[in-house]
Amino acid sequence: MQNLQITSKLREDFPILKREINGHSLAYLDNAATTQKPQSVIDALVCFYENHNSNVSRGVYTLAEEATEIFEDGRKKVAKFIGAESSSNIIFTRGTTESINLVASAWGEKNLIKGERIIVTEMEHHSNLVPWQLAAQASGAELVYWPLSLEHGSSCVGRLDLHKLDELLTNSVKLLAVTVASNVLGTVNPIAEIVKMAHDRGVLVLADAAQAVARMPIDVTEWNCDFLAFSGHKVYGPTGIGVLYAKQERLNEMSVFQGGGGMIRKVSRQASTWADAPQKFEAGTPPVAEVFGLSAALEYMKKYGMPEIQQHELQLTEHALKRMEEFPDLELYGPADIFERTGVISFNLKNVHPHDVAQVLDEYGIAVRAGHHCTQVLHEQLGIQASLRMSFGLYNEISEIDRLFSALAQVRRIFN
Amino acid sequence: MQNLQITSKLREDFPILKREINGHSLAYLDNAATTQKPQSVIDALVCFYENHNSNVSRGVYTLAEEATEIFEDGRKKVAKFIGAESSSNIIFTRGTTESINLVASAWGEKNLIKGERIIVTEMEHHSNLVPWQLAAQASGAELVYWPLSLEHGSSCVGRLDLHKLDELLTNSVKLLAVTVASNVLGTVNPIAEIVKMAHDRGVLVLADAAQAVARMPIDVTEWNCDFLAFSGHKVYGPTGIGVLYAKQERLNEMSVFQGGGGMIRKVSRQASTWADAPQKFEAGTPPVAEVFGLSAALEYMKKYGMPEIQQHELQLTEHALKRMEEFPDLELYGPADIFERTGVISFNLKNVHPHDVAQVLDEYGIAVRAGHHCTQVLHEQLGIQASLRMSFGLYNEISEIDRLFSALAQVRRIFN
Amino acid sequence: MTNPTIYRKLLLKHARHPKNSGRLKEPDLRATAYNPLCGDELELTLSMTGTVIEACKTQVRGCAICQASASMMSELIIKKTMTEVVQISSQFADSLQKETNDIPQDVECLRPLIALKAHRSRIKCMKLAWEALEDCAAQNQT
Amino acid sequence: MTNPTIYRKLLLKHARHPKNSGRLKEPDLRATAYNPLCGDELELTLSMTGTVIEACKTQVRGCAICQASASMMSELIIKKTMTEVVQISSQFADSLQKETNDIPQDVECLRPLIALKAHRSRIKCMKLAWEALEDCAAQNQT
Ligand SMILES: Cc1ncc(COP(=O)(O)O)c(C=O)c1O
Ligand SMILES: Cc1ncc(COP(=O)(O)O)c(C=O)c1O
Repeated sequence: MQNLQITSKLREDFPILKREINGHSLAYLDNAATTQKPQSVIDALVCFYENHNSNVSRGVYTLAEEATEIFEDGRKKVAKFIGAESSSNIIFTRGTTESINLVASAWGEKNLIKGERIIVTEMEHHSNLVPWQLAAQASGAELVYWPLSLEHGSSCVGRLDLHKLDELLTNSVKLLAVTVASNVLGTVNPIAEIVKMAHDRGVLVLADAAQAVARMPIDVTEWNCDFLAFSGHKVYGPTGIGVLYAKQERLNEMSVFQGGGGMIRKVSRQASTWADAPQKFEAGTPPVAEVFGLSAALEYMKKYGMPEIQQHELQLTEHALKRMEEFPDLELYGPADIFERTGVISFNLKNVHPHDVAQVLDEYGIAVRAGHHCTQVLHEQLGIQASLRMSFGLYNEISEIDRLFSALAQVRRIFN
Repeated sequence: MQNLQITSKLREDFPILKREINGHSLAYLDNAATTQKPQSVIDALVCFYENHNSNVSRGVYTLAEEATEIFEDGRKKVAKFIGAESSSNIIFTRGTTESINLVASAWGEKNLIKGERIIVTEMEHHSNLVPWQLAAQASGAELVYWPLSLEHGSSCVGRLDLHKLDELLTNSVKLLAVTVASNVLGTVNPIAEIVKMAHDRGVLVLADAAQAVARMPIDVTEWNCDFLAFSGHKVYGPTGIGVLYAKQERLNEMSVFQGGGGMIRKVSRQASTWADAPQKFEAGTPPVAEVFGLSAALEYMKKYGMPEIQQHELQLTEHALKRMEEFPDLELYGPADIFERTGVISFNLKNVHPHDVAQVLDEYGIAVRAGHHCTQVLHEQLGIQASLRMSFGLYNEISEIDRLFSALAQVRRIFN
Repeated sequence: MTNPTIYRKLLLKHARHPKNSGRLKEPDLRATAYNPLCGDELELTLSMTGTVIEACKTQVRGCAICQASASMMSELIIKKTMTEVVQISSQFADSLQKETNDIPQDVECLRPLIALKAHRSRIKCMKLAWEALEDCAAQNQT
Repeated sequence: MTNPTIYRKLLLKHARHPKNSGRLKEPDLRATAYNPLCGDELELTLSMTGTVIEACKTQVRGCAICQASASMMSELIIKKTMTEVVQISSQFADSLQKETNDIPQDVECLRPLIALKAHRSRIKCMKLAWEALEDCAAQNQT
């Protein structure tokens, strides 16, 4: 329980946690949607705008050099954080969604032809699904689903079965897009194994790490994935910034994404040539302040250590799963075993709509999400329209979970 | 000269202006690249992260409702600032570049066919050029240039001649992409007239307002343009946020841009249906903090008034143009008449490379830009490879311009 | 939230025991409405005598607020003309939009819903039934 | 910037009166380099005797730093083997990269350039000639 003690101190780093909501202190349990920001991240933004703000790459004056340094240093920090070979493998985007669209478009355009296949899983977020629908429509490729294994028992376990993947990996498959950790079920997928299986059949892998980077150690070199995407705002960093990691070979086989300033080598009247990666994929003025904020966020997590953050989250998860057992009318979606999951926990209270539950919880200052969490295919597969989701961050405490369960008992009283 | 007095007070609103560079106080004259931020914009970002940070649109709890309110209120403020009919005409993007790519892709895909034409001008920024090259290549449409009228005399005037446009507006033309104000020449183009001429021939108009929104009053309804694009970071707002205005009819005829969360209506396995505009074009978690910052920036400009800001800038411009006359070895690119231009002034000192000039100016704390300013076609047309650019913001003062010219005299001494 | 429970009682009554729930067998007008944010769905069926709504049923797959709103609406619109109910619908929408708390007489009975208007995220839930109603009205016009 | 003028004198001498400026008529090796940020261009021509650089000329369209770097490079590489100059090039690159100010003996004469390394935006200007040189070396290998 040692690192739970860390938490009570580090809560002071997050100004928003001092807020009162409807007379209660805020219990923010929607970290899968977005995370709160430590003072150091807010300070980084302020520091940038108060001292270094300038456009990057093109100026020879002091501010422009400082901004460029901050920006490129951010690239190095991200590369290091996820274990990438080099900072030139790091493309800055607006978020996970744009990162995946970039691959689906710039890689898909050149590498997908009619009749070929892309595999996605039934647990994908719309952002790792719709871009592939669009790429399939544009190229004539086919979208194939790696189905979930649902075992209804005391709880509904949603896992991906590697034997099923084996069957799906036929010759015509070009790419597999899979989440590292589900934003609903909490399930953690064995990416390294999946990549190995896929690569053995010549299939590329895009890993959606939106729900993973803040929750577990990441190592793209060890995982050997071809692409990896995540968002700054889900890793205690600012909005408006995301990352796409791509292997050098993949960068070489991609056409351009958006056109404009910064991504060109030479523009002539009818055609242009392109800068090298990563600049080739970063058209327009980049989000420099946001990169500085993201760097501060990664520093912040590093200070506590990803294994420690993960362990803390799993302790909270264990407690929450245990408290759930007191509610026979509560249906859990996702593994009940903390060794297969993160602290993202979705569930329903029988006979109460998740919207109504979340609304009552808000009256107690507790923030959880209700809805389909951008996973309609998964929800259809689970046979439900919507669910409730609590998801933990490094600042959450056991007592907040207890408050949630007391409030749930209250909800039951109101609606039954 | 009244509003120059305002300036000396409002400088205090900009923390970065207190910086010393190489022992001199910062004279920031690169506002065409990016603008500095007033305290109120920085405070807005801090306020968002310290009090309201949450993902938008999908949460029923208090923070999520506040964030959604901030986000949609920002849309209304932008609509009002540029005179748009409704906030549903406002799409939030990452910047001007992405806004233009959105149109070139989502409008171009559905509305451009082989043999049709797009007109761009020779003074366009790469961000309003390369996307059209890509759209032309994708559709088989042809890119046609509206040539500059260059009259070399005491200075090199770069204007767009409406008679030439008349000749170019043939039946096959579908769209004209033109900047409101040049980021090099400073030339202001008569958008309302251009739109009228184009519409008379059934040609749509995209106005690149990246260099206009901070410099003059904007009214999309009066101008009647079909699309208008600008960036937050060039209007005293944060990086990572941009705007695309589009008329309702145009929104109706556009296919999707990027796929993902937030832009869908219903996702099923092989295909999806889309949300209404503007959400249809905003895939992924939007830059909520940045929208709040942009709102604060627009408020800030409104406080002083756009006509007043414009007048102030023109006073500075007049002074700078006059001082230039002392330098017979200085070549000006763009109109010498302040009634045709903004405070973006490009020039060269004969026999000294712009890089070297900018480097020496930096030693005196003066920030100007050297290079091709993302306008290689224009620079080719001007017969030069690179130029120097000074560009004013609402906080600049006459004394900073005088410092620049003293330093230029110094440069001449060093290099000749 | 000012004393939400007093409203909740009435809302919950409607949500638990919705009036006019289900589907009319041979409706004159039918419309569905959908909330993409949560997947909630609603089906409205109406039978008409001339311009007057004779009978009305709603089939709801949604939250308590959505259910209650549909139930209250059904009570309110039966025996009224299409023109009248469209006006009521727009008064309801206005009341949800405006800053003040005064509520026009015609939609006074919707006060328990309108009282929740500060919860902007729930407006769509409240409006789902009314969207279906306006859809029916539009069909009736053409 | 620590007393930049002392360097500037030497740099400016090279920039104003560049050594080995122009193009060799019948070069054994030829390469161009381009700076997309400002459009600067440079052409390097070399004539070889075996592996030794016999003559070298650079045609520069660029700033003073780019010009000076090309001029200094030309003085440094003539009569050296390709292997030697590639090593010098990488020592130069290392010196621009590292935090400390000590400079290896072989590139001591490039000190006026290396002294400007804090100006990261100018590194590309300094390196343009050396990029062309490395291109020539690569051609020579194959
Ligand atoms: C006229 C013009 N258009 C487009 C752009 C691109 O803007 P951004 O880089 O913010 O996308 C700029 C600025 O760089 C510009 O000056
Ligand atoms: C698994 C997963 N993928 C992708 C996304 C999309 O991220 P963003 O909205 O930041 O682009 C999210 C979060 O919304 C997610 O949870």
